[in-house]
Amino acid sequence: KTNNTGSTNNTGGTTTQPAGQTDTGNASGEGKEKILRLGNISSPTGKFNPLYANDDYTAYINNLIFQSLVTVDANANLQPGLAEKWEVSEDSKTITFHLFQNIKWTDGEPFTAEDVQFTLEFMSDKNYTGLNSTYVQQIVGFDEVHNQTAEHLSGINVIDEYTIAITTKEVYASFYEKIGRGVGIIAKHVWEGVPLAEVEQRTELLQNPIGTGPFKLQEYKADQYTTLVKNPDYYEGTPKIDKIIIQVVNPDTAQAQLLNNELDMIRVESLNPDDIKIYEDAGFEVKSNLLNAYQHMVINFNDPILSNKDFRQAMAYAINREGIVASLLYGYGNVANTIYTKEFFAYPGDDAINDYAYNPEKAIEILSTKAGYEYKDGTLYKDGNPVKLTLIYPSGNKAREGAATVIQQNFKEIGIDLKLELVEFATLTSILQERKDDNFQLALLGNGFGADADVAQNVGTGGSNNHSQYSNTKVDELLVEGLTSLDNDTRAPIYKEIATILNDELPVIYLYNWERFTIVNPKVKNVNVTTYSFYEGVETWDIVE
Amino acid sequence: MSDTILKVENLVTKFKSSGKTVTAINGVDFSIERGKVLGIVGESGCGKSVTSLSIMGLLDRKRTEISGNINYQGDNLLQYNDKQMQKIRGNRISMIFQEPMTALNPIFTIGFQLKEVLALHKGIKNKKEAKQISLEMLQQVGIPRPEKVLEEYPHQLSGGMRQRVMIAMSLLCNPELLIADEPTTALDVTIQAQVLELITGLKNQFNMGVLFITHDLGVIAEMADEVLVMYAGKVVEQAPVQELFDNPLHPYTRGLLSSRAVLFHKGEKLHCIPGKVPGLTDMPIGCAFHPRCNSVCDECRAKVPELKEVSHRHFVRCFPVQKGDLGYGI
Amino acid sequence: MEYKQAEEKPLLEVAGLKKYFPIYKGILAKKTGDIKAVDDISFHIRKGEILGLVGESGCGKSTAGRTILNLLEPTGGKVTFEGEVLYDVEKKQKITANRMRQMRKDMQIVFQDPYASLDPRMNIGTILTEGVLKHKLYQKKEALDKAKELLEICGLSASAVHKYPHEFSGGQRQRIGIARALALNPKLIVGDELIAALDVSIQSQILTLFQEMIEKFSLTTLFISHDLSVVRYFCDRICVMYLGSVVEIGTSEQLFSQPLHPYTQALLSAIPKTSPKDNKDRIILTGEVPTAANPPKGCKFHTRCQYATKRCKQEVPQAIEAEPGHVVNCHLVEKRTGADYL
Amino acid sequence: MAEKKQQENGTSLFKVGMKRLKKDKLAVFGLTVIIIFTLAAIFAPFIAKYDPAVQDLLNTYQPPSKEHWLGTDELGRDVFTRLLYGGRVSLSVGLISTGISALFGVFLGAAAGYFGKAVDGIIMRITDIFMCFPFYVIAITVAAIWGSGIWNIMLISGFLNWTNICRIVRAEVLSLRQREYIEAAKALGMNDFEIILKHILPNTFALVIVYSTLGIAKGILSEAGLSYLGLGVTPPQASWGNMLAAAQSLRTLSLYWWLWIPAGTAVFITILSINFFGDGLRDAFDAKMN
Amino acid sequence: MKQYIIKRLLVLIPVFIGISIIIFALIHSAPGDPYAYMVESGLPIEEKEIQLQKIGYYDSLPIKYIKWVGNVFQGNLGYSIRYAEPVATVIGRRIGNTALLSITSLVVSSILSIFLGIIAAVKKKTVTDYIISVLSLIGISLPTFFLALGLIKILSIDLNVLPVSGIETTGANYTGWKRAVDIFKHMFLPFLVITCTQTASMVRYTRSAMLEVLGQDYIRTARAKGLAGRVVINLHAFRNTLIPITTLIAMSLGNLLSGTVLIETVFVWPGMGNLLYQAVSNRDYPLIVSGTLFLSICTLLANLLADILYGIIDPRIRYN
Ligand SMILES: Nc1ncnc2c1ncn2[C@@H]1O[C@H](COP(=O)(O)OP(=O)(O)OP(=O)(O)O)[C@@H](O)[C@H]1O
Ligand SMILES: Nc1ncnc2c1ncn2[C@@H]1O[C@H](COP(=O)(O)OP(=O)(O)OP(=O)(O)O)[C@@H](O)[C@H]1O
Ligand SMILES: [Mg+2]
Ligand SMILES: [Mg+2]
Repeated sequence: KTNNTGSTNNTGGTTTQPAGQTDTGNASGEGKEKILRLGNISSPTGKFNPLYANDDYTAYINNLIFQSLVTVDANANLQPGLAEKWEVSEDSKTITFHLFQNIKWTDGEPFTAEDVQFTLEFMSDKNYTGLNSTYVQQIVGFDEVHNQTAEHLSGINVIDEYTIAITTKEVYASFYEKIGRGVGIIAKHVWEGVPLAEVEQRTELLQNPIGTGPFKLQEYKADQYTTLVKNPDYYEGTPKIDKIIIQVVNPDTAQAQLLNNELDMIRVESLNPDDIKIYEDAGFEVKSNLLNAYQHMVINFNDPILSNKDFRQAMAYAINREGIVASLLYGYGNVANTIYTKEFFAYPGDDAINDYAYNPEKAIEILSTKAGYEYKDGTLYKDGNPVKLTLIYPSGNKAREGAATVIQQNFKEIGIDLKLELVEFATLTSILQERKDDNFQLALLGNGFGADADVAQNVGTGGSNNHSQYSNTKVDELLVEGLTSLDNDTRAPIYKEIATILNDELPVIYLYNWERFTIVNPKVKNVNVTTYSFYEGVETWDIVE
Repeated sequence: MSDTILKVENLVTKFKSSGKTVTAINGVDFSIERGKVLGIVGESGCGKSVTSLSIMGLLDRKRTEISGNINYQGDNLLQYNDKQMQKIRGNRISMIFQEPMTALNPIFTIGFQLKEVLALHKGIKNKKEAKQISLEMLQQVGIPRPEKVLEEYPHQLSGGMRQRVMIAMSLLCNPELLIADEPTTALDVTIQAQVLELITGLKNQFNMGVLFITHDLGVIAEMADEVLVMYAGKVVEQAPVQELFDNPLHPYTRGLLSSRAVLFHKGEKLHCIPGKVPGLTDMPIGCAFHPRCNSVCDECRAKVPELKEVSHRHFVRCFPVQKGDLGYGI
Repeated sequence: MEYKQAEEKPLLEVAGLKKYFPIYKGILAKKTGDIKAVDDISFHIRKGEILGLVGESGCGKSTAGRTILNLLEPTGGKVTFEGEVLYDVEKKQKITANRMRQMRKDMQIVFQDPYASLDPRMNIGTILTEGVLKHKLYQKKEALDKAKELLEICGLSASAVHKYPHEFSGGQRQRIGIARALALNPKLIVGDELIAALDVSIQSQILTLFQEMIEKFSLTTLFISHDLSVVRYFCDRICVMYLGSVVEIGTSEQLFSQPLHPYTQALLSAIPKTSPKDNKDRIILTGEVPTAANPPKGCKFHTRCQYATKRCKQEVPQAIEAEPGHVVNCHLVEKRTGADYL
Repeated sequence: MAEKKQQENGTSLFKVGMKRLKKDKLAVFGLTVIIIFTLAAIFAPFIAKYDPAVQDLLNTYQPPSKEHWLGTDELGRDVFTRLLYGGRVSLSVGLISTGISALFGVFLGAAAGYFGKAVDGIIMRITDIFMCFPFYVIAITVAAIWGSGIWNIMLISGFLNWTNICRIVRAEVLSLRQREYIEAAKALGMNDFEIILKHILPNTFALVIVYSTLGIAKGILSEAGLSYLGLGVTPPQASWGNMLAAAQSLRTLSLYWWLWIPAGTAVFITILSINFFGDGLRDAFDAKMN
Repeated sequence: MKQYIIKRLLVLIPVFIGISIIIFALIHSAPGDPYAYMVESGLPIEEKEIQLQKIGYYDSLPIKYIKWVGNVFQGNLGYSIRYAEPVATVIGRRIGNTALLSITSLVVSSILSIFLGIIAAVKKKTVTDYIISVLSLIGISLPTFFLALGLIKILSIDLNVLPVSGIETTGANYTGWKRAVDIFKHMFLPFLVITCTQTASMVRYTRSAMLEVLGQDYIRTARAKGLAGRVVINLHAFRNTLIPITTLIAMSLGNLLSGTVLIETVFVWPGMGNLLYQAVSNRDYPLIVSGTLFLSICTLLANLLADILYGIIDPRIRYN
């Protein structure tokens, strides 16, 4: 069931119940404070500014404190965020956001359009050292602000206190994803006076964030825990939970902590049926979401062997991806054959693509008939030389680590000697980013993306995540075309075509999509984790002992 | 005789190690009198130190087996338990050792190590009093600038000084008996002369008995009133010092006396005792000295001779001598 | 023992020999002074002569012996062996390392400690043939035969070549040490306290053996000992050291009949009696015993000398030949020469 | 008869030590275990029925059975097989890393001790520097930066652990240098090189062996520790360390005992045996007891 | 004494320089460039160049080193990339936790191992001695993380008497005495693991040190004075044994401060080991360099402390 409906309504979303003083907070509740304890495998960095945090663990906290203009629901449909509604101009280049009028920063200041303007201009500045400046590059006037020849983005028009219009240079298809959903709005009155170059050194400000979200930071202890308390003034209603403590746990022992009631909820990358049984026997709820992400094998296109498409297809046939999903993921996931997951609106449909079902014979056949290889006595030869390849893969993900050895064994079956090299994640990324011809041949990596279909960074020529250095003019053209509309209905066919091409060309070998688990103590109610948001409706979460 | 301080009878000391038992001393008898020096001579390993340590009860009880009788004031010291022995050690019977360089605890001051004895045996806890007594004692043993020495650590003193401190320590409680186990072996001749003089002087002053152990016949000649010659864990000859030097009877004693380097003359052959001292584990049958003896008879090879008085106060453990087979002696 | 006039050249000549060991202190290892182990000594040994070097522990006898053999780097002085200068520090003259190694064949040493002077991991055969093979005196097999021969001469069985040092007693080890030195057929042999570590009954064995060897191989010998009584009849001449310096040299007879230096006198009187009947007047030394690291100024012995004068505290006494061949370093002797002092 | 023979051939200190060692029951036990494990590792291909890397994704987490004596792991690989091959890796990591550190340690220690003065000063300062390095921190940094293959682990362990042997050898050489037999060798006309080679090094040998033995244990433990942090020998190559590390989750600890008990026991028994043996060696060859 | 310490400190300087050079070279010779992590990856090439230039990426290694040392001397250890805080602050926050854990363990294990070591030495070759020796061998033969996980399984999961990880119960907000108890509970497991391994290795040392002392002549002298066996051991023997042991303890302190990477990781103990492991995984180079340097200096100082203590306890050195 692909999901490309809705979400393009220009004035989306329903106005949720106004955040009156519905509850006098916990003052009445002489009873116990409702505390939710979450596990986080690594410590947040203390950069509680959404424009600077570039790791999951900090984002995990920032997402409770900061908000963006829009959000998406479980099906990637746009939903109001800070903006109540929005309209798109004729030429699709200008979007006008109408902000909720009753939102306050947690220090009591009102939230206004100026904060949005400030945030976007903040990101445009040359001295902004966060990683997201590309999000706002499309806004008119970006270059001037970036080079400090202009103070304000000319593409931004603050119409009134609660209305702001943003104009992009071209039609910017990723607008909602990047600007609407991707930018957490920060408070102008807090950051105004701070020279941009010094932001990352303003520990005091970074660690006492002022946001608009449902929770406020109370205490941050690096490498131990972060405590957040509810924001009673949250415009969508005072959260029912009084406090969230996100604590650093050792993934090896987190399970024990959950069962020992030292934690209420954890997010786990992989589980096996035995684990699930343990949890379920103990009465825990195990939720899973297919992530909008895929694991793949990066292929160095500068390598003479690997640049051959037949060879790549043969590799895809040779790898027992079904087996990987069944055994390493215990079935919690599916084989990936192109860049999008089956649930995504841009997925071209099973019929439109080749499923490269595990078939080593076929792989050998392709190699020997089409690609000019010779398969003899269990070894594959090219011009009389046995074929040898090296696969580097990062540590840290057990399933992926296992996949590497499966691939090694599968390659052996088609006569390829595959050498494995385990490296640390950071090492791998630095190798891939070097973009050299010969510093790697094959590499395993995961890649995730948000609710938008644009994959230019992944498969476009010179894209920052295009580690294979794949280049295809047709794909490049389609990628540009895909950006010219804000309407996913219009865009869908374009991206489907891209997906089909990728399925055939295999710039990377797509391996699998996987599910992420959330294990929840039954006393925590109303948890509804979606593919796009962990804290969906967090203000309604409750704890009932 | 009321002058007898200690009477040792048939002392046998055995060491047990990993199931085996070796006999280090095998039937030693002697007695020590007040104001007299009993010297024990013998080569390395013949059991001199073990004899003294057995008397002091300083051997590891678990690893040794001591039998016989060490008669002290009518009691057998071997029957004493640890507590009773502790009362006697360092108090009634004290001991000084061969190695003055290592016999003092390096991390305590001389003063502390002296005071400890006073507190222990005399109950003198008063610092001033203890210091006073210590000072006097140091002066007695001829230590220059004793006040300073009290504050010093052993490594700051020379060997001779340390040995004097040891002597001072052993005399603090006016012991009846001083056991000196090769007290001068590690010292230079000039220092040795000083120490020997000192011991003689103090012995006379305090009227102690002294058990003086050495392997140097010259020192014996100088110090002893009565001499015990030991060989392989047994006394082979016992006599007053003059008698021993004038009229040595046992072939071993004779050998020892005539092989002294002092007597070496250029161009002449020095007398030698051939062979070497047997180890505890390869003790010959019969007289332990017989393999090295030049007047050995059949009996010597078969039986262990008894220690017999062959002339007045002159005892010897040798068949040929006892039978008068040798051309000298008696 | 009569004193022979020096006609032929001495085999070994030692002039103004000095050996200081630097004292380093602190972690910076700053040199803060010297242990003057050997401080300006001179003597000579004629061919076939036995010179005794006596003195108390730590007075620098061993150091002198080693420095003469160039086993320790000299601090000063000159040593001539068979007319060839081994080194002359003042003239910055030094024999080459190669030549020195060649010459080692002719000058050997036997050490004090029989337990430490044999490499525990080598068997006796190897120990004895090592030097012979190094100097290519014999082939391997011959060398071993020669070693066995030597062992027998030294009173050990030939089968000992297969054994290891720990299987021998101290006396036997000392014999091996002597055999090792003799294996090279040297001209000069330094015996460093050969018997100090041995049992009384063994001492005489070793001493006898050593003397036999000296006669047999007609060796020139520097015999180091701390015991005056031992060297008395063993040596032709005796050299008495105190704290790194020579205080008196003379023939044994001269020294024993007319000791001139107060230290020699004290040393002689400290020898224990040989019999209880002996009646001796003891000179008991008093006073502080100085160390080589901090020797007293002037005459080094003055702190313990009962005759010490003001001059002794300030001025280093020069060598005075009191009678032919009898040299003494003492101010007192200078003042009242010869007989009237005695 | 036997006695006579012995007398003729003499008994070197080595033989004496061996004799003493033979009496030490724990040491003999240790040595036996080490030999058995080493043989098992060497002959792994003949003992094991499976290939250590071959996976059977349909048969993961199988408890021990007739086919799989110690069950299978998360990829269906035979645990017993991996244990044998893991022994190869772990033992060689221990051995080679110790070899490296012993080589460095002996060389530098001997040079420092024998030549003294400036050479000694410089070498000792370098030793100080290396002694101050926090082992695991440097090890993980290097492993992370340069990758963590088996060779890298050996090198890291080797380069960070030579200081101990260096200091011990230096101290020993310093005292050996004072021994009279060294001087005797000099007096015989031997040169420095011959003296070091024939007299000094052989006499440090026992000490080096003892400390190296204990170093092997340290090497194996370091590999296991680094594996726990994901920086040990890289899979699919099996080492005891990474087998243990793979089983670190509590789920594995409670549900799949065959994934960690055998590997854990293998490490434990090996280290224990090495320690027993090393201790025995030390007692048997200790210079003071000779 | 003062002079001695000053001298010792002076000698540390070349060692310190050596350490810093090696660490610096180590990090900077890493393949891939550490600076890549300091610069936004999505930037256009030219911008990146400018930024790289600015951080000093193009300086030669010696220049980089000199710049860095200059900063260090101004008390500026650098800025942690990951934590966006001065490295000194980050380290400052952790070192206390590490010190708490390691010093407590060290104190307890020292007392324990001295006690056991002395018993083993006094009862040499008895059953007691063998038991202690074998136990200590077992202790040093267990991989620490393994022991840690085993203890967690038994004490935290099966018996559920101790918390699994962390330093205090989050959210409980205990204060005063209660907080101390809470921290103690959390600390107990890591403390137990460190103490076990530390004791195991120290016992062997104490035992042999004690044995050596017991064989000395002055012990015999003490007994010859008539002192009771207890006094001989507790005063004369023990004081002398203390000399090598104190050195050992002080040196262990240096090791412990950094040697707990594994244990801190297992127990999520917010200390130096854990921090540096995180820093390494996140390639937080300024933090790695300064953290490692800091720990090395701690070790260096601990060794210095050992030397000084040695000098204080042992009069033979004191008066030299
Ligand atoms: N604790 C012990 N265990 C086993 N044997 C011992 C022990 N103490 C001494 N012996 C043995 O007892 C014998 C006598 O030793 P003792 O120390 O009495 O000799 P000594 O005559 O004092 O020799 P020295 O002149 O060398 O001091 C020696 O053979 C020695 O090996
Ligand atoms: N290698 C060395 N380093 C420093 N000092 C030394 C060294 N060798 C000897 N000394 C010192 O030199 C002085 C003379 O020592 P030497 O061994 O020559 O004396 P000795 O007369 O042979 O004494 P002994 O009778 O004890 O053998 C002593 O104070 C000693 O401490
Ligand atoms: Mg003795
Ligand atoms: Mg000497």
